[in-house]
Amino acid sequence: MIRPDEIKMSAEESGKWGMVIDQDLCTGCQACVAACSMENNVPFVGDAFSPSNGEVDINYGRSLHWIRIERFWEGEYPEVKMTPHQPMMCQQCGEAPCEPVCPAFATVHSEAEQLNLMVYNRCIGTRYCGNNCPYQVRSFNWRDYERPEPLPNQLNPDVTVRRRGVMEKCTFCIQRIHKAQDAAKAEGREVADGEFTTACAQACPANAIVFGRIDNPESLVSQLAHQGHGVKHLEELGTQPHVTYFKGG
Amino acid sequence: MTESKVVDILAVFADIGPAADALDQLRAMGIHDECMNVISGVPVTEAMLGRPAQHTNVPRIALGGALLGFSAGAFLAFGVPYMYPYPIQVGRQAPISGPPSVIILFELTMLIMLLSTFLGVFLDSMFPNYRPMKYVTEVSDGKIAILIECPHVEEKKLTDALKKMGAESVEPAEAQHL
Amino acid sequence: MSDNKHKAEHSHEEHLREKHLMLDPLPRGRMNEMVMESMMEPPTWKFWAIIVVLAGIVAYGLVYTWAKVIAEGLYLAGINRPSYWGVFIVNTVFWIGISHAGTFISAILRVFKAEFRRPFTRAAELMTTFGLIQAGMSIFMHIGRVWLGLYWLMPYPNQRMMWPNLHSPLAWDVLAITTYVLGSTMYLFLPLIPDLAMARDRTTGWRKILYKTLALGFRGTEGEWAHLRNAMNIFAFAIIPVMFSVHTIVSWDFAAATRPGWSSTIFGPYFVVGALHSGMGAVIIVLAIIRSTMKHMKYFIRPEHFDAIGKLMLIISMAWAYFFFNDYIVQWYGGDKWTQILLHYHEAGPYGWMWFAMLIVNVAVPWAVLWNQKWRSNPLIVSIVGFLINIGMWFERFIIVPVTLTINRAPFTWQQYEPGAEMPMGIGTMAFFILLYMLSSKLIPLIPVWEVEEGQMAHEFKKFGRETVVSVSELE
Amino acid sequence: MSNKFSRRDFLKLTGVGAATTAVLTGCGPASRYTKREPYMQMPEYTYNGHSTYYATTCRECAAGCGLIVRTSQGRAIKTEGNANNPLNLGKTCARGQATLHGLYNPDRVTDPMKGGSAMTWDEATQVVADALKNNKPGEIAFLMGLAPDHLFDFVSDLASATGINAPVRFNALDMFDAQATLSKAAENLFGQSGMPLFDVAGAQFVLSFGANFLETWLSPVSYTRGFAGLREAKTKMRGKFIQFEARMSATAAKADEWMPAKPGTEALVALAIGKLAAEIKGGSMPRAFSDVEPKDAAEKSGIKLETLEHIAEMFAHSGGALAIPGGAALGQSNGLAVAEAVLALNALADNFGKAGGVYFSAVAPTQSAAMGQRGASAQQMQEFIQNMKDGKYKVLFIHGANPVFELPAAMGFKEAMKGVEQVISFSTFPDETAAEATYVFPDHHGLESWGYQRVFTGAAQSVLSGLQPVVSPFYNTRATVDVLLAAGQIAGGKFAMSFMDEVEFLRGKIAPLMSESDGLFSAPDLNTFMAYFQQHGGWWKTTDGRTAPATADVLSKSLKATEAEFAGEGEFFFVPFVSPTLAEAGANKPWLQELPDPTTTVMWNSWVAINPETAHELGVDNNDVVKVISEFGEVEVSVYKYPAIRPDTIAIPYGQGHTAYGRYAANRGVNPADLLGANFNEAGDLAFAGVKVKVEKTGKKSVISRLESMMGVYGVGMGEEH
Repeated sequence: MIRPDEIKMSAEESGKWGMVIDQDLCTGCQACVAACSMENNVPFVGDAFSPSNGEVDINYGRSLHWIRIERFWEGEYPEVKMTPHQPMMCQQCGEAPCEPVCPAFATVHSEAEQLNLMVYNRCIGTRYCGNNCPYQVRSFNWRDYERPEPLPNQLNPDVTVRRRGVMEKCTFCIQRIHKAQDAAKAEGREVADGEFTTACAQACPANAIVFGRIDNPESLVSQLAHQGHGVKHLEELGTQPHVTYFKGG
Repeated sequence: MTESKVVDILAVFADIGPAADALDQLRAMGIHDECMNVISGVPVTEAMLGRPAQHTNVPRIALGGALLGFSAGAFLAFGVPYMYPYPIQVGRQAPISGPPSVIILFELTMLIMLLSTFLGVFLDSMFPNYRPMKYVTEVSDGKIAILIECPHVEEKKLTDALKKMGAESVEPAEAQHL
Repeated sequence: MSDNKHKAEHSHEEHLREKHLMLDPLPRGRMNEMVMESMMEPPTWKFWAIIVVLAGIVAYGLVYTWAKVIAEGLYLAGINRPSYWGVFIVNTVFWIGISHAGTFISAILRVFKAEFRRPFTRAAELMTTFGLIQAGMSIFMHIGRVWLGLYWLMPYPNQRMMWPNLHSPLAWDVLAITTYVLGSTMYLFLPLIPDLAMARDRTTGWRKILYKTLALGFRGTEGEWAHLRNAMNIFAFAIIPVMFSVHTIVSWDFAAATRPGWSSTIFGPYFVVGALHSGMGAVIIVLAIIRSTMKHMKYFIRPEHFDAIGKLMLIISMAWAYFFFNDYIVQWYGGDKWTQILLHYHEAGPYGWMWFAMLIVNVAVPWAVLWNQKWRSNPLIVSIVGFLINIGMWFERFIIVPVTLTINRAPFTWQQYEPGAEMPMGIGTMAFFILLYMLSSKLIPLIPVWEVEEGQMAHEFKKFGRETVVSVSELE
Repeated sequence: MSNKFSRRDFLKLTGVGAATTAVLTGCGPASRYTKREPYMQMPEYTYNGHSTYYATTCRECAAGCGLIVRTSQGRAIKTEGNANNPLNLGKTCARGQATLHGLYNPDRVTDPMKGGSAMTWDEATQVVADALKNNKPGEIAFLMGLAPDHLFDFVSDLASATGINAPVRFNALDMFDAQATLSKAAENLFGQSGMPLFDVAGAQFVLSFGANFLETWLSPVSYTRGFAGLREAKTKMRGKFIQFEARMSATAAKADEWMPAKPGTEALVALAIGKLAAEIKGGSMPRAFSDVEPKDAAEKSGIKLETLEHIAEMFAHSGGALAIPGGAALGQSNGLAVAEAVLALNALADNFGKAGGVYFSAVAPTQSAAMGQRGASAQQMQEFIQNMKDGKYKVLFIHGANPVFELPAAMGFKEAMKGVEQVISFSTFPDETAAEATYVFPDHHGLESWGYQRVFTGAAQSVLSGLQPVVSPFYNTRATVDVLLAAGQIAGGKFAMSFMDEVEFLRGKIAPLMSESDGLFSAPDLNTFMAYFQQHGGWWKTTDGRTAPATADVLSKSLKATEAEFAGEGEFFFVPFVSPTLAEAGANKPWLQELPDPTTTVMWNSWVAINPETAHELGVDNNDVVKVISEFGEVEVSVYKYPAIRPDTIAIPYGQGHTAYGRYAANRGVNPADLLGANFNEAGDLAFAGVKVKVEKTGKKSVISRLESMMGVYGVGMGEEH
């Protein structure tokens, strides 16, 4: 029996990962969405009709995007403006509302990475976490999504393929974090800033997404995050999100 | 010779009054309270019949269950968080937090208390019991039966006395399948 | 002169006797006979026809549709993001609400010695048990991987020493509902034992075997009665906090969440009162049906009972209205942006009609009808009111669950909810409930005869000066 | 009782129960689950759990971005940008990410086909050989994709050696970018041909006239990086950006100001801004702007004079002003005038060859002037089609282009194919053109191919991106160069080229680069050089290869202040725009279909963007199907009430409406090119934005799927609908 407070993480195994998103740079090009889906084996829902209500499934809030780009409108023609694109993914809250409500410990906080983990094989699909996420960034596998052969050849072997009935969400590409940490550990060093990044950040042609350790004052992401004009989404709820947005404009 | 014979008599009364009187008289005849039992279709209290209070373990078993339940709840609330091989954090709540613990303690206390109360009835009444027993079905129609199992008294004398006391019927009690 | 007076006195007594079951005693044997006859009366073709229809609905709604949902996924239902919870949870709350009536009648009224409860405690308790079965099924219907549900939810560890998360309101639900199901089933069974023994004594054949087995060898000895009485007393007191805790914990599923419209401190009592509201309505429907369809039931269930429950319904309706308004004004006054939008959506959105209908049938209708003793005593009128209240309370839960979930702090995801496979499955639970009730009415003595007899023993007329009044002696 | 129920019965019942449970719990349907088993025999150099990374080039559009493809167990898993490639610096667009869905597309052409039946490659090679041998060289034509790649070089060499027609390159992006107009304007003004390169990153104030440079225009990844540079406030002030466009495109959405100028008045607006700016700057009025009356321009364009004055002031005072012409503004009857007017603004800003200004793109390695930098304009395609119709071509080889879909149906490519005896398609996918072709001899997917591709614009350096197979070919496909080489050997004569295979040809082509001095790498021998070439994903110079346009007399040229003319009688201007996520050939990739459009968030479908006011007047609502009718055709499409479009304009995205091209593309949405006719501007580009259309209600309703919530974003169903 190990007491919770006895556990210490070694330096190379721990880190507080975070993201900075510059909405002024984001062009809404969806490269991050595509990259995320390719990296994380996110299935495509297609335009199948939902038998329950004749709506298109994907139109009925049943998309599976782990990251989505939100935009709203301000004003009316001709003074109409599109609000800055807002890429929305799991904010990896420090105090995540989704975690305590899961009865099966299927979504828990990782001590090592300071991320919200999603443990698919423990998920029984109560979808309480989805309800309790103020950002609505969790998506549910409403069915088993078709991937006709040979499309499964593209699947990333580092990432689980989810089946129907489980929740899923952005993981900050935890498989990449671990790969980089393993490599660094093998070489007896710490993961260098910028050594790796998430799929979305890597693809982003405008460099609007910066990922890294926010507990490392030297890293680009923590320097950006501490510039002062960043905001955290719905911070007033006390969720302590790990994603900082620059509103821009 | 008759001394050793156990008298087994079932007297059926129509009402509480006569039955209570009969009990008094039987007691006066020297039949000990322990040799008598009253079988009724409604819960007739001991006070109504002037009988000694029945001993029941149900409240004690219930209390024991409550304590057991409380301990089980305490184990779940305070023990389990220490059993994880690694710390499990949810929403930055402490592994052992007050409010959820109260709920767990309450629910488990109640659950096991109720279960053991129920079990207490079984234990105390020796339920289920499908062996042949001394019984008359009129009891469930509202009659009150007095069952006398006494080694000291003569059967004939007792039967007569009971009839005099207003018993509707007095029969030798025989164990039968209910 | 004095003769007239005597006559008037006599007719007054007659009147009271007609009105009150407790003053109108019949020999125990006769009552037993009546109850057994009502139970063993050979079912009519209508009865079987209804059974067949209900079984068909159960087969389609519960068996076929549920199997399909399990095999293919929850996309068959209408739930979506952000309304991750829909009619399944509505039905869960609804059935748990229904189940509250049984406990309320047989525990609270027993504790407070409300004598009118006696003939229908069993009927109400049966509703509790059967309602909880539907509630339990509704929860499992909603789970994405139902085949893992119990496996992960019950408090025991897996091979990696993972226990369920006892911080989760859903885990509390599991504990509370388990306690409640077991508790109320045991509480149904304990007072049933003497009646089962009675049934055992009056039957032959398979019924004899059944009742003999269930009666456990109960004879009615002093000891047995003492243990039983003690246990029932403990149950009556203990099940009340359990009942309150169950619906409070169900309300915490919502109130503990960080959602506009959900995060409300009043939800606990609000839900309990709401549960009683629908539960009373359901009890009254059941009583009206039992009274009109089963033999001899007009003797046991009389207008006085509808009158009494009607009064309770009126009071509960007032309490519900008070809690509703309390919740509403606090949410409204808070001025939170999202809550404002949500409240507007409740009233003016596509389900706005439901919101208004809820207020009308939950408040306006009971208030308008139940103040009148004549209407209140009419089984048809009160059962219609009860039915409407149940519709209204279902609407209330529908508004609280999927309609409220539609609005959240991420407007990019707002999505209206439209039920899908939930409806056949929900109707399936309703059919299953009725089916269980109908079948059990043929197997279980619906009237606790010994309790009625006990009550009749305790009631008598007493004269205060010129007035003949009813007096009740305390037997326990 | 118990003796009747035997153990056997119990076991039977248990079995039935277990089977039922299995079905219900999903062990049964588990067979449907996605499984990816390891290969029985792993490809060489692969280990379980270890990824191998290959550098190659993205073939999803003609830009030529470098890719690093992660492979595992012989499968391509993920594409990333090649961080060293100067064009995209490690970045990709959505199409580049989804290229894997092309590679593993379930609807690829798996074998050489004739009609619906497969044939062997030997037979296929014989067909090609016969086609080469049995026809006169003048009767053999090649139509190829826009990418200036090794196949183009090979066919060009073949053409020059044998006298067959020089290969023609075409792609719809070229058409919708109006690239011909842009380079023609540059040629007219600067007397120099080449693709202008706009240094957005270095600018302080950008005026864009219809250039959708954040979407599909020329080189979207590199221009997006430029935009990021414009916005980033690290070294300078945050740059300002104004876009003139009738419909707010994804690019205009990022602009500080969106100016909904009336279509066709862009030249007036540009010249008016020039005039006003020149007035502010003082000095004599340049001849270029003298033709315009700003008040008149303001009136005609619908943009207030004060606004124009304000923009002109900013333009005049800004340290780094830049004006970009492109897109729909150039795809009009007066497109050339628009392009010239906008380029002239740059002359006023005096930014030629300066940071934040206009350059000519670096000339790519191995590029010879004779090859022509650009693809064919629509007008040239019209001539090509005419030749087909006239029976001038007996054999037509098509590779990398899908003209049946991409060209407006009114231009008649599909009909013209009937005038060609043999059409041989080398398409990897069963696209519309392949469906009409006599033979389909599928080439490898880009990730299975060797090759190189010249980067024609976007990078400062001269870049040759290299391709190598990252996975072994998945199907029975063959490289087109190899097919042509083998067929040439059979045909003999001049057709017999001396190369053993495609790789040898490739090596021969890049060999001269070894002697270049300022390259990324050099090597003593070709083997090493080739190894480096593969390793780095190409070869590029380390020095800035951009050139400054001649500036001398741009402002003294006389520029016409013309308005565009529109074909058709309809009341609405029609703007077809290329879907930024699907573009012209993305529709068969399911994840590209699943990507929401950046402006409307629509997925898997087409829509017509109509101003809400206009929709109200027409009596249509969201999801109502309307019929859009032009002089040349009509389409039926669902309405999206788009708040940022001129009330007199409607827009339909281009990218859907395939009739073939696999299960994800076929019979989905509409092709707005069906509404276009063979109208060209002076530069030969299709006047795709020069059509007026009518809109009619149909009374039908067809729901378009969108990611956004109509409640949350537009308030639909919230109880206060207008």
